Amino acid sequence: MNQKLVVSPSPHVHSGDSVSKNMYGVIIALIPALLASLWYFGIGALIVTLTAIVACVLFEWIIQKYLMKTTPSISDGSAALTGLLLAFNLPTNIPIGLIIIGAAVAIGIGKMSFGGLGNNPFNPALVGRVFLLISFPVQMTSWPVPVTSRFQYLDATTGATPLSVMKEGLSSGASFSEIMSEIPSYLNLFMGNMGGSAGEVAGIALVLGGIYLLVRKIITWHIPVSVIGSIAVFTAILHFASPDAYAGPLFHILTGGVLLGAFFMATDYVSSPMSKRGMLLYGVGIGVITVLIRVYGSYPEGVSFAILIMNAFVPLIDRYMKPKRFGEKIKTAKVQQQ
Amino acid sequence: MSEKKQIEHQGIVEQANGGRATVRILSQSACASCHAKGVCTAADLQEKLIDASCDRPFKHGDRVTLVGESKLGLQAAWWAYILPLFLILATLITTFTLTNNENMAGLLALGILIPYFLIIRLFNNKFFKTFSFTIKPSTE
Amino acid sequence: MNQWKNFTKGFFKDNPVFVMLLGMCPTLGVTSSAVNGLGMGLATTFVLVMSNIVVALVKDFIPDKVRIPAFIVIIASFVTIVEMVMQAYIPALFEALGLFIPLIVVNCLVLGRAEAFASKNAVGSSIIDGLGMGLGFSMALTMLGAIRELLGSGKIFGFSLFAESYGMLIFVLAPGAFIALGYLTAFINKVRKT
Amino acid sequence: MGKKASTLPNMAITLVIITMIAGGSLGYIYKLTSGPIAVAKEQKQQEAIRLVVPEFDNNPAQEMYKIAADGGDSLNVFPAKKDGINVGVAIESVSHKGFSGDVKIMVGILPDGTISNYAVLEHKETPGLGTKMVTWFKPSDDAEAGASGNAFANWLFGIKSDSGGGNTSIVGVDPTETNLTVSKDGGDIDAITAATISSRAFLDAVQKAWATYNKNADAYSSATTKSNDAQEGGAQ
Amino acid sequence: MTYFIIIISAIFVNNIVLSQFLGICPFLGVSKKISTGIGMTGAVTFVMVIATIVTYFIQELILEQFNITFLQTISFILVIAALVQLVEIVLKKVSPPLYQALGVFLPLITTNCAILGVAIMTVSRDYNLVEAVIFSGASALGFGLALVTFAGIREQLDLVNIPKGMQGAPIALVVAGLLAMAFMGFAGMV
Amino acid sequence: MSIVLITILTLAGLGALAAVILYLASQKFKVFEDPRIDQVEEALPAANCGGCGFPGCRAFAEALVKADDISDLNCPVGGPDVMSTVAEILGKEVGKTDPMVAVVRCNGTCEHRPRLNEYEGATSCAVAAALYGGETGCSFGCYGLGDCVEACDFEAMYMDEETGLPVIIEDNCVACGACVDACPKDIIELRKKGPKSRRIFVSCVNQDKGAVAKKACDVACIGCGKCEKVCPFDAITIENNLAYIDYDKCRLCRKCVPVCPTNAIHEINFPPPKPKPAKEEEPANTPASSN
Amino acid sequence: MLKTFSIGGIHPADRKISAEKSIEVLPLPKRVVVPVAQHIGAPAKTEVKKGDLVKAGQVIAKSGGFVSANIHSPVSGKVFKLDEVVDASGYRKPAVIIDVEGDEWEESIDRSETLKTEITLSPEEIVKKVGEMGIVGMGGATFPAHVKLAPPPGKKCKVLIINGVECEPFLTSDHRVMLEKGDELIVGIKILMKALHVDRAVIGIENNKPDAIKHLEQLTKKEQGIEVQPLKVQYPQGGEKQLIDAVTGRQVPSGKLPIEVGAVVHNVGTTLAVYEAVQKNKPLIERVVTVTGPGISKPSNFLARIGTPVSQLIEAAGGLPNNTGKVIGGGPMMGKALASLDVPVTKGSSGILVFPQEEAHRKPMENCIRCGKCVSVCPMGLEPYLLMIETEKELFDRAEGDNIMDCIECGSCSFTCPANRPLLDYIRLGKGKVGQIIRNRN
Ligand SMILES: Cc1cc2nc3c(=O)[nH]c(=O)nc-3n(C[C@H](O)[C@H](O)[C@H](O)COP(=O)(O)O)c2cc1C
Ligand SMILES: Cc1cc2nc3c(=O)[nH]c(=O)nc-3n(C[C@H](O)[C@H](O)[C@H](O)COP(=O)(O)O)c2cc1C
Ligand SMILES: Cc1cc2nc3c(=O)[nH]c(=O)nc-3n(C[C@H](O)[C@H](O)[C@H](O)COP(=O)(O)O)c2cc1C
Ligand SMILES: Cc1cc2nc3c(=O)[nH]c(=O)nc-3n(C[C@H](O)[C@H](O)[C@H](O)CO)c2cc1C
Ligand code: SF4
Ligand code: SF4
Ligand code: SF4
Ligand code: SF4
Ligand code: FES
Repeated sequence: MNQKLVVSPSPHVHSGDSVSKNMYGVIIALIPALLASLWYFGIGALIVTLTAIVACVLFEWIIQKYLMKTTPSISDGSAALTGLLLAFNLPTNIPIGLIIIGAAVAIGIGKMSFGGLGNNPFNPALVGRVFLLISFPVQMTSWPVPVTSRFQYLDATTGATPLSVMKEGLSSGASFSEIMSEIPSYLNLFMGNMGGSAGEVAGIALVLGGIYLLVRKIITWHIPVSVIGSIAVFTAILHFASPDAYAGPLFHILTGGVLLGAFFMATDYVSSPMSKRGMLLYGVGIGVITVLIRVYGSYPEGVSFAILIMNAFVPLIDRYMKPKRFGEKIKTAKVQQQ
Repeated sequence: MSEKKQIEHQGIVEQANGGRATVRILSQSACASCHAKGVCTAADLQEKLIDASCDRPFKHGDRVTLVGESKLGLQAAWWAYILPLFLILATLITTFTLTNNENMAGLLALGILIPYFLIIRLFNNKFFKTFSFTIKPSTE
Repeated sequence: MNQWKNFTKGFFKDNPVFVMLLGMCPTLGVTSSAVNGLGMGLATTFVLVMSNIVVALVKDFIPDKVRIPAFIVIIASFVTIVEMVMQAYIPALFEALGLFIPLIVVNCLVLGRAEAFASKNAVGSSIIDGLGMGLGFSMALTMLGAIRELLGSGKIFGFSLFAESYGMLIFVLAPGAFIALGYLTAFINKVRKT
Repeated sequence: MGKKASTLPNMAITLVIITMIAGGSLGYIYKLTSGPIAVAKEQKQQEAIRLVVPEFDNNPAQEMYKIAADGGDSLNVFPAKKDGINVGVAIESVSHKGFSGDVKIMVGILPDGTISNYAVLEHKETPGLGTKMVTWFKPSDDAEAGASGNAFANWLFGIKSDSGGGNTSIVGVDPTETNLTVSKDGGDIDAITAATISSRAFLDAVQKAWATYNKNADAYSSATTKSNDAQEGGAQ
Repeated sequence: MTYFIIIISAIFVNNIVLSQFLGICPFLGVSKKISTGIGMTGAVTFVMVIATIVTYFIQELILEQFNITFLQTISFILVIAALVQLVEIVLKKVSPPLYQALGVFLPLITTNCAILGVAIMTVSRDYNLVEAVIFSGASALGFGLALVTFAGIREQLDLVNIPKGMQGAPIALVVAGLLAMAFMGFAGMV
Repeated sequence: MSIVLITILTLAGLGALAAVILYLASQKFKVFEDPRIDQVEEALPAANCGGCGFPGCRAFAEALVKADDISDLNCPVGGPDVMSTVAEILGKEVGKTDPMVAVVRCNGTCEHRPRLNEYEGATSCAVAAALYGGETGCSFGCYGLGDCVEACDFEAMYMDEETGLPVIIEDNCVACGACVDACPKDIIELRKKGPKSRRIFVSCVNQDKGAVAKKACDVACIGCGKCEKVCPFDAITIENNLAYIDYDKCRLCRKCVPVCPTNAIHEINFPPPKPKPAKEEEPANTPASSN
Repeated sequence: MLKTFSIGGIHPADRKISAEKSIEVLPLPKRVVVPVAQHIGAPAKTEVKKGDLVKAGQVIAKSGGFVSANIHSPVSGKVFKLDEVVDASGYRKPAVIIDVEGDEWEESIDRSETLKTEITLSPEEIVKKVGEMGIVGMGGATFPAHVKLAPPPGKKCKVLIINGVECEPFLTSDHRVMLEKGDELIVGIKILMKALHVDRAVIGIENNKPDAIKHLEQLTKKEQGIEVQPLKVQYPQGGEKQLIDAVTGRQVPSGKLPIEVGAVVHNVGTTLAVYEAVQKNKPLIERVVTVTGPGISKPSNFLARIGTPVSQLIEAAGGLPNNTGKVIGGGPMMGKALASLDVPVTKGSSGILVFPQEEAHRKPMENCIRCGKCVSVCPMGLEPYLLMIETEKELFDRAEGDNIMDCIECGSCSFTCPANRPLLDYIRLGKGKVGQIIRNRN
């Protein structure tokens, strides 16, 4: 033997899982949605996605290297993922300057101010997105029409998203079924043939990606199911109570950012609860707040806000929704007996 | 919840006999954690005398730590603030809807506190048992 | 005490906003523009100096236990005076500052200086203390106002530096106030340490 | 000088004295400022009136009268006259449909029924969005004069320098010909970008003023005819 | 229904801390522990409601009667300062055990800024008494909501390593900003 | 009635009411605080390090004001200067406390103490100590993982990359004792700073028998007792095969230094050794040179 | 569906490369080093002095209390010296060093291979015997076995569980014992049942040892009250509380002993030792040790005397490979890395594992990304990420509130963590500190 023995505490083996495997796993899962986005929005989607990824990675590198003076860890893929998800939450005709601002906010304010990966209480991509939404409402709410403007970027023809059509329509007194005749069919909605942010439109691609994440055990079912389930239940109640005044559950699930949010953004490890019970509560919270904002608020879409709001409650959830301890079952049974 | 969190508060023994001691504490103010409190102590710092039970002899001037179960704090807040708050709201709203007279409603709403606190007073002994503290020497 | 030091401590060493985090409500609430910040700062400075003077003058006549209510009355009087005067002569600013003018009363900075400084010192140094602290407060509010105005609407003191439509609206709104103050505090603390 | 002991009478006396002095001086200063405050308030109104109607030489505030509008509000109407001739009215109108609170405006209506100008008196709309109403509905040359910016920046941030363009002005518009609702609702006026709600509220207030005034125009014109025949034709 | 709107508005949409900027000092200062935050909310609500009732009558029965509304600031603050003390005295007289327990667990109630602000707001909004009380109660709950979530986040941040320059006030303010930003999602929901 | 009069009456009424309530309050709640606490706190260094044994500077200030006798209270950070200022404010006597400083009592550098295995657990001495005796044959010595450096709030310590041992920057060390508490091996000790910062101590804590110790580390104290014998002031005791120099008794004569066969006794801030170091000290005026 | 425990759990690759190797008797070493503290509880008190002649099986150190165990000489020979010797922990502990001379055993010991099925001793005598013979838990905890055979008054044992799980990767000693010593095992179980006054015993075996399951099922077919329970493969099924949960569906409450739910767990090795002690009078002086690892040329299961140096076992298994990086006493999940190969085999050594350099190193740790994987694998339902931080930040009262003391140190959390965080390292430290605080409080 020519080397010294290594001594370390147990365990001496490791699963081989790593942070970057998880991050790249999510990126892979997002590829179908990216392809769909390229199909529908063409060059705009390409420009927005690339700019966002490059800007996020670059900001992370600069901040780590020059402000925090640590060794940059951009290769873990989390910054690229944040960039990708930021891009997916932007309209594809958004000017580059705003993307860069959004990336700076996402990484600089949303992530690095807290010390980087793992420390941020709020979802960085959503911090960037909502910051832009509030700051530049005009640019953030003009959506390119899918397919027609594949070869246009800033000058793409714009249209409304189904959600804003619905909101405008309902508030001007039209009924749900009347409005439904103006927007694409459910099948089209599921395939992604509608106005919206780069990555949120193609439901089918997002579901595929979500299944991939579930199969690879990168995420568990708790958050997506509780988000989508609570939206479905809540809107179903509203819809069946007053079918004309409220859109139905399928409409709500297939439009806007619900699928993207439920599978890819609410599940962000860092800003979601740790215990399974907590995840369920968190998901229900997101679902309920999303519907409240969509139905009663002034924004037509509420997933981003709902996730950010629930992010704020995650520490409380973690504090009061501990995982089920071993032996708890028996203990409570005992107490009841006495 | 399996958490049995204790809350601790620094204090100084005022007087002690046998199993009980009176401890003088400096109640923190809203700004207690603020390092500028030296500037704005204004009305914010108060001394309070707390009775506590102790298992060791302490003498005047000992630095001790008061220990109590932290859920008692919320219980105390419930009796002292939250329950009377509901009473006020209930009285206010019922009298107002009944009489439609603001002055009357307001007066009654504030007035309801008097019987409430008189009743609370009757429970003092019980409360003394619930809200008890123990003390231990401050860790050096 | 060295009067110069006494005067300047409010600007940097003990800046009420960045270092002591006092009077955060007006700091955040009125700084959507530099002018508002400056106006609020000066109004506060006025109250601070005047109440410091009066407190220093009457401190010996006031029994200890009514010190605080007496101070409150004194301060509140000056606040009311400021309120009325502004309403009469600069109504636009008065409206912009809104609720926060009466809230000068509860600004810990004012009561704090009265209690901690003026009630222990002579009139002269109390004035200097009040002036220093007040101007430090004004400086902080103006800086924050300028930053928010610039980022939010491309102007500083109303002069356009770039088109308003480039502004990031969020800085005019509540979240921007917190965020801008957060980073400004971090920056000032860093500068202060070096 | 030693401090006073904290006895009850001592304390009460001190406090009472202090409050009395405070009260006295405040009352005094109130007396001093109440005049200027009233003047300042009046001036604001005067200025608004001056802005929205053509030059006049009477005191509209003195001749102000109220008329009831739909929805329980009563609007203040300030007739403006030059040489005794009716040159228009300024109407203080309000809408409750604002994004966050009421929108209060002053609208000037010319004797021929067209809108001469407006001023926003009070509103709680979001700065940067709803606040644009202050200039948005005026002819574009006095709106956003400062909006320049170079082409690159415009490209980078996606700002089309078309603000104030389109059909946004209500000045000089005759509401009988132009539908004063936002284009989204089928009207003729383009809403402030991203602030449709504020735009609706604003136009609601304008319309309310105009409609209320018009409804009462008969009463009004008959009231004024007596003193002023010459203008009658124009005010119908 | 108007009551409901007042409540939703005061808690979520126009949250007293996150969008009205009142009571920021205790928000930044007391928000280090969740349980304290919860207790504090109860105390603040109680005091705020009582203060609102009392100042409401002062405004209605004295200031407006005599046309001396310019004394609003000074009379309100005197009354509020006295009231906060009065609550303590009463509690101490009436129930020493409760008083002691609160002394150990809760910081004193010194959200004068928010109390005064709410009192003035109820006046300027022309609320009637019930509306005023509901508004002040809801405002205090909004304060509590912000305080407790914020305390939760800060407790979590205590466990991670925040970059040196951002530690303390800066990061607290940034969190507050992001919280305010998230709460803007409720905009228009009244 | 004139406005002024109404104003006066209203305010006087409210004032009187408030006065009564606040009077009652002050009756109930005693004085607020001794103003001297503020003064004392101002005088303290505001490091809030806990070195005084109190939760923070303010708590210490309270204790100082309340204690009748402050001679056994000490702020290690501020040192005697601060304490005398405080005493001045309070009109009390300060205890005579010599300034202290932390010293590292392990000299097992990589060169002297061969590594036998390679540790790869969490970078924490406490974790390593819970696991085993360390990378070398000496199970008493420094792990070199820097818990002490981590604990120091005053940037008074760093790990020397070359030796693998922590080094104390004397000028920064305020003797708060944080590092002493942090070290799981009790290697760091607070010792009197000594005149001109000179001090002598045994830089080893190995309690193994001489041969074992020597095998594990060239410079270990082997408990041979030579220093004990040579010390004219009985300052050295040997217990568990380890010599210890009592700093209260040691008069810095340096007789023990050369007799140590393993050079385990360290002298700090003395002028460079003369060729015959066993000779009597001459009063050294040269400025202290750091080790 | 196969039974298993209900919370958490992981699936490390099981790599049981020595499973097919039958137990070989290891040649006697030249010198043995017998530490006097080989068990949980008070160390034993040395009874011999330098130069004494001892026989195999002779008591050389007497139990130091109720929770303690006798130490017997594993060999015959001369006491070379009593000294402090570096043990697996790297610290010096007192030990008896014996130079081996011949192989002479105490006369009372029955060394024959014959199976002795008839149990003559009364329950009390069994407990006493087990104590005298120095039997300790051989599943790893080395808890004196007689203590577990004497349930505290008022507690009734309802089921005896025999731990044949061997969930640790690589290790095969229990597997071999079950295959080769099945008959003895059954008698041992009956002895334990008698001592505990229970009429039901369950042997829990993971499904990756079908031969052992089949063999024991065969043997227990005719036995009253003894059954074999195949279990789904999942680490840490061998943990006492997990095994009880898996077998009976009952969970031992936090801070309580298994007897709370009426169960007593013994390892198969322990059971065999009990058989030998009770029926053959043989103290615990030798045990089965697996020597294995990716680079070991001859992975084996040896029957080795206590005190044999580890280096000799490795020699016997083909020697230390050239690129050895780490040598572990025990399994890869819970075993201890050895700082030197001079340490002796003790009563608790179930295996020696040799890892090449490639597998010996940990990856650098990163920030916790709050992925929650550690939480979901923890078999005790704890939050390892939080416990680690609380320990790091010295928030011990919070750690206590978060049940840090429940951690069974299974290492599932560290194994899983994608950020390579040394969770268990810190949790262990925290447990130590919290334990100390609790002791001080009481
Ligand atoms: C914080 C915030 C403030 C807003 N302020 C206003 C406003 O003052 N006026 C307005 O009309 N819309 C405002 N909005 C936007 C509306 O909620 C709504 O999105 C918009 O009126 C509809 O969009 P559109 O005008 O592009 O059709 C605001 C939104 C938010 C989130
Ligand atoms: C302090 C202590 C006391 C114990 N007391 C008893 C006991 O009285 N009865 C018993 O059956 N087991 C007792 N045990 C044994 C434990 O239940 C358990 O079997 C032992 O710790 C080994 O389990 P493990 O290998 O799963 O860690 C005790 C253990 C400890 C640590
Ligand atoms: C995580 C963990 C894994 C364990 N795995 C096993 C195992 O695979 N086989 C075993 O016999 N004991 C295992 N044990 C030890 C048992 O908990 C328990 O101590 C033993 O079964 C009791 O029997 P004994 O006292 O006879 O050793 C494990 C303990 C822990 C904490
Ligand atoms: C399942 C999963 C979902 C993620 N979702 C997001 C996300 O929505 N937004 C984001 O900025 N980063 C996301 N990340 C990346 C990473 O967690 C994020 O950059 C951290 O929040 C930064 O600390 C995700 C990572 C994973 C594994
Ligand atoms: S070296 Fe040790 S004693 Fe000195 S300041 Fe640092 S931690 Fe305190
Ligand atoms: S002196 Fe102690 S704490 Fe410091 S590195 Fe060495 S072993 Fe660790
Ligand atoms: S080592 Fe402890 S904390 Fe980690 S998984 Fe196992 S029981 Fe849970
Ligand atoms: S497994 Fe690791 S990264 Fe994931 S939560 Fe646990 S400690 Fe954090
Ligand atoms: S709480 Fe509003 S200024 Fe301090």
